[in-house]
Amino acid sequence: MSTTLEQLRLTVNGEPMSLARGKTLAGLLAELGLDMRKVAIERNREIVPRSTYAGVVLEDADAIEIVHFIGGG
Amino acid sequence: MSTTLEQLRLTVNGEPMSLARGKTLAGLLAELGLDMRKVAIERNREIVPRSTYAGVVLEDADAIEIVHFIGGG
Amino acid sequence: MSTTLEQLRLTVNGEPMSLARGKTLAGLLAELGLDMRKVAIERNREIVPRSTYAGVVLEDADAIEIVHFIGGG
Amino acid sequence: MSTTLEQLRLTVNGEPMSLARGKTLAGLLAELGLDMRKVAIERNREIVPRSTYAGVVLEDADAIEIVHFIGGG
Amino acid sequence: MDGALRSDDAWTVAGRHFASRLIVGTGKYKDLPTTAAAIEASGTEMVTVAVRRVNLSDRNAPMLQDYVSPSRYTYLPNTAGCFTADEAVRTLRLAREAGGWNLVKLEVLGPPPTLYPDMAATLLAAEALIRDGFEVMVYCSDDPIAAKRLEEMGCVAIMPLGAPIGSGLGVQNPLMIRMIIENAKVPVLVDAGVGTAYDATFAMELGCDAVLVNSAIAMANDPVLMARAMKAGVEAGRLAYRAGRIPRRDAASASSPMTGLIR
Amino acid sequence: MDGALRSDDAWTVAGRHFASRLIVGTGKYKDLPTTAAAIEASGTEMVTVAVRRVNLSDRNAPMLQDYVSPSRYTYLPNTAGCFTADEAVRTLRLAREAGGWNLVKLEVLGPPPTLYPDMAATLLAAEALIRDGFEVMVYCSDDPIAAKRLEEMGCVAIMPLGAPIGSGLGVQNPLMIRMIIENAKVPVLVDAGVGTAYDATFAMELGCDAVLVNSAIAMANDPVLMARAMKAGVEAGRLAYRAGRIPRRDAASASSPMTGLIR
Amino acid sequence: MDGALRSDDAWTVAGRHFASRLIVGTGKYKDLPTTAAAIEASGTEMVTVAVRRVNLSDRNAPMLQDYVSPSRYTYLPNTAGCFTADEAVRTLRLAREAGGWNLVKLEVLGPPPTLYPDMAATLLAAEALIRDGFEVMVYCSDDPIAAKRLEEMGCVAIMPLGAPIGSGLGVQNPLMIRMIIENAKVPVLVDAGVGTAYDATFAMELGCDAVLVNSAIAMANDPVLMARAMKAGVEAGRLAYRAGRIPRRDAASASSPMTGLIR
Amino acid sequence: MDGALRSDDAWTVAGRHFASRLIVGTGKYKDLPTTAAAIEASGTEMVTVAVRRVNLSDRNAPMLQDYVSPSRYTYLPNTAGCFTADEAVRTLRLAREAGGWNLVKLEVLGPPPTLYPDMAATLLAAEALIRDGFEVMVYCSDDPIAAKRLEEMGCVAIMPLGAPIGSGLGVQNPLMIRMIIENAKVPVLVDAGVGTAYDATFAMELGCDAVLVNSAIAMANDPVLMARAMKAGVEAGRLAYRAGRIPRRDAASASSPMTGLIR
Repeated sequence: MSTTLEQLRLTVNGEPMSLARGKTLAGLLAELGLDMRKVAIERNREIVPRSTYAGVVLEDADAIEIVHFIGGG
Repeated sequence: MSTTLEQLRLTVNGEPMSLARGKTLAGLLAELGLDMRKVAIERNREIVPRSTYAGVVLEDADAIEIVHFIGGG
Repeated sequence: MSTTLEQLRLTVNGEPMSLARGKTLAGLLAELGLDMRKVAIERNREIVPRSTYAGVVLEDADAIEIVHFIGGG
Repeated sequence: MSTTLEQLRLTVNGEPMSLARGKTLAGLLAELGLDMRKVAIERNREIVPRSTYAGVVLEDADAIEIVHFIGGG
Repeated sequence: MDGALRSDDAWTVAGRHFASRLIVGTGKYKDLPTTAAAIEASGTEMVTVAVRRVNLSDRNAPMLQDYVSPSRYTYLPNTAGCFTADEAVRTLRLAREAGGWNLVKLEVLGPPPTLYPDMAATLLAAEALIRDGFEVMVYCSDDPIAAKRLEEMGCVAIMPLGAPIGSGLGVQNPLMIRMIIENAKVPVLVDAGVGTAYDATFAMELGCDAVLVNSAIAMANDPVLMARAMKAGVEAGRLAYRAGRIPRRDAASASSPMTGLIR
Repeated sequence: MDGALRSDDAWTVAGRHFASRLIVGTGKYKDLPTTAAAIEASGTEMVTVAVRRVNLSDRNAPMLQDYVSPSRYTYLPNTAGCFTADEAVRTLRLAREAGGWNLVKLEVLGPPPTLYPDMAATLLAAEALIRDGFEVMVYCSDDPIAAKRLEEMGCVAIMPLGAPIGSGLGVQNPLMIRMIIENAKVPVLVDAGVGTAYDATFAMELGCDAVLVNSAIAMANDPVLMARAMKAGVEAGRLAYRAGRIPRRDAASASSPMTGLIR
Repeated sequence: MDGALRSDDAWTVAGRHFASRLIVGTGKYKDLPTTAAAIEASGTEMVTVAVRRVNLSDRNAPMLQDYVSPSRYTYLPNTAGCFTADEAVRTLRLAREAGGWNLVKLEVLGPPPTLYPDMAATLLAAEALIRDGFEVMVYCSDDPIAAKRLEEMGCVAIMPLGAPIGSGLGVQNPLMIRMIIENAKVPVLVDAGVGTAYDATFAMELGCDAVLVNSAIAMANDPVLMARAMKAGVEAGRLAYRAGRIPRRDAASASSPMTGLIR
Repeated sequence: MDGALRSDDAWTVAGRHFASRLIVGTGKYKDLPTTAAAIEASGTEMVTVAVRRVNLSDRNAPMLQDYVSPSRYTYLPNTAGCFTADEAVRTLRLAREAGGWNLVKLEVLGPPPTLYPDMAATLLAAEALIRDGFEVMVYCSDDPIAAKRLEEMGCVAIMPLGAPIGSGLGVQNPLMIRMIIENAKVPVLVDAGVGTAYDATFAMELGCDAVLVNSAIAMANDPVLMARAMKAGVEAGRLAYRAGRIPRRDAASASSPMTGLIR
């Protein structure tokens, strides 16, 4: 997507992404269309408690991992 | 049991036995206290149909086999 | 091979064959180039002792089996 | 064995032993009737090269291990 | 699961249909109540029985029928103790009169310590019994040629031994059992040798139509629990046979995807 | 039988009670509906799951939870794909946040073709996970000394491989599995190698507390039938273990009495 | 070792003594020179041979005798291809005339895929051959009762199959082979099924008097090396049988003393 | 055959060449003369020995060297009785001084009843011994990853157990032994568990470079005969491995041609 100076650059699941400044984790999940009850999130290698998603504002260069459960043995 | 000339001598399941003359297979089973629905009888190596027990009069030297089902593999 | 009235017809190992009359088993082996010490012969289902090959004169319709040992388990 | 002030006290293969002062490892082996070519010796946890047995004088409180090869899997 | 099996996976011998693929022998139990409880727990519908003289010296001795109802379970009379065709025919004629049917188990055993089926005598007895109108389920060796001959002469089920009777060793020669199965048009049952549940599961996975078990249940520390184990084991083996197992491989393959890992 | 098992034979790991002794992996199925159907048929109460990145390019992809409800089945997150203690801890912290519990399966695999457990790395990772508050069920080799060490450091279940993952070869070294069981105070499960129902029955008869199966169900021709087979096979093995099998004997013993024969 | 064996451990069949306990079949080799080299390497003293029509269309074809001397090796003519007593007698009468002796191998095979011995036909043929003066070494199933019958009718050696001919599966049912051995007064040989050296070693450790091998040598990548392997394997098995192996134990016992350790 | 083997099939460990692929342990014999006779009969060139305190209370006790000459047989000192790296290094330094070489066998055993190798301690001790200049032949579990690690750290031979020491059970997990062999660049020997000749033959056919045997010979009824059996068994297995066995098939194939039959 095109980006502007106002946007912040971060990485989500290894992919570079640009977002409007001020966006929270909850907002990111909403934008990605993900159900927060089915995922877990790591921000810069730190677990982010689900209860805090709405309060966590993303910053430049954040490395976000969004994971869920899949079939495994 | 003591025997008299009036009695007939036969073998039941390999054991010698004396009975009053005129006794039928049905009578023998009754005397032995056996339920005719649970046994099968051979008289002198011939199968005796259950339906005929009441009519079959025992004779001297009859060899009777009375069998039933027991546990087996 | 072409045959004449003078020849006799017989079967050797299931194959029809014509030979000059008067030929013996020894002669047949010689003609076939077979070493008599390495074979056994049946003539009309009867074993022919090796020692008698020279004396056995072949006749019309003889059924000859010439066998030897081969590899087997 | 009875001991005197002149004697030194040491341990050989875990057993206390008293010897005349000045005795060498070679002397100890001789006294024990052991063939030096068939053993190895540790003195206070240090290997003693076989070539030096004649020169090594035993001292008080030495802990000597004399080992050899035995049957093993 | 029974319901399911009943509806979707019955087997048939001599025109009779059975949901349970476990046949249970009634010998060797410590008493008749235990026999009854174990057979109940096994879920079986067919039990083997022997034919013997009534004991005249103890006429009030309880009888098998009082504990294992012939109206509930198909009695399969055997020829245990018979060593000739005549004895087998004579014994089973009595059984037929006592029980009223002609589905029977032929077994002609050799001497200890093997009690191995005497196949020469078995072939003769099978012929005589079939001539006499019996439907013969035949205990036999794991010889595929003899098995075929028994089938061709009209036996309604082939029952090769897995191992010597009562040995508890399980199927000793699975290849031969499988070859008998592949070559048979009538039901094939493993009879004799099953020692525990997985022997039954294993036999069923070879493709047997059913398994016959006696000693392994009767002589177990807890016959009722073992009867339940055999019921489940036979069902497991049958289901696995139908499901089609994965091939054996000498190398590993991961169960979880190796993609999408966090970095 | 479930009812019975539930009441009379549950097992316990980390304080949780389970009636089913079959744990099922959720990997390798052809699709999620099949996964759901097989797990339903297996009667399991615990399933293993992997933790992976959400696929951002296909946000509407169906999710495992939509088919296998975490509220109905205990999710057992594994560390598949982790090769160090750090990776394992990081992955399972995410799992804990996603799932809300700390019962986990640790597996640190070596390279193909064996994918054999890397025991040195496994010991380190187990220590780190326990320190971090996880309750660790650990996949390991059939080494009785390493198994004891894992138990002593606090693992809540020992899960030796029966054979290489996905090989379907069944328990290759029953003696070692039995020695691990005899020496353990925590549950012992056979994990990896089960290929068909009788492998599961066999493992349970060795005395395992439970069995973990994935490929054998997921890759069977009919996963749902095989799931039923595994359910029955595990029950059969457990029941037989409790029942106490007859000893193996190299000689036969007759099933029918040799007395009372007609003459 | 031969010297040793020759002097201290020969075996005897029909009055003939042999130091080597390996009988080798001469079929299936890629050519006669290989046949000769393998038989030489095997150390055998007896070889099986078949009787067939001379090929009249190729009269100069090399003959077995030119490569495997009947004066050096005892020829054991077989009845391969015979399916009746008549055929067997007729074939072996020819063999007797060709070879001049009457020690023979009777085999009456059933159809593929098992080629299992047809025991009914085998019993009839054995009777006819013995009546005709032959000394019969008989190929048979692993049925201990049939084996005893063959011995009682006068067969000089009993040769049960280990597994189907050419299968290379080794002895499939060691218990039955052992029971045949324990019950026999004539030599018992495992014939058919040996696939490699340890199969032969295993058979000999069961107590067989000798082993007959053909396909495993003839079809090996290197028949001569495999012939040497079989020679050694048979010797190993015989020696171990005589030596008396240690019992199998489910626990360990140290090989080195635990006393006298340094401290 | 020795001559042949010597010339065409030696193996090498730590730069030393050996024609015999059998290593024999010297423990557990009833006396030293029997030890000497069995080792002589085994044809071995390398024997394992333990290091222990001289018995001061019986100074004239015969010594192993007087019966098994170190000049004729390569002594392989072991670390039996050592449970730490320090003990192993200390013991083998003494062995090096006593024997004058540095080829050694490392074994660190766990407690009874398994006496299973303690792999964690073994890895530490191997490292210490290699640092100290020893050439280490290492007794280990059948863990292919640990085996590779031991090789990478410089062990000159990997010696996985076939089964618990002295159990006589033979190779319990052939798949793992084979995977270790396929993955190794140094010699792999089966150590521990061999119970009789065919166990040795079997191990060699898996592709082992050699086999180490102690109890099976020392505790046999006749140790000298069993030593000969092991010699032949190891040769048989090696030859068969080189010869390339026929594949296992589940169907039969005739050994004699079916053409040329008389009619």
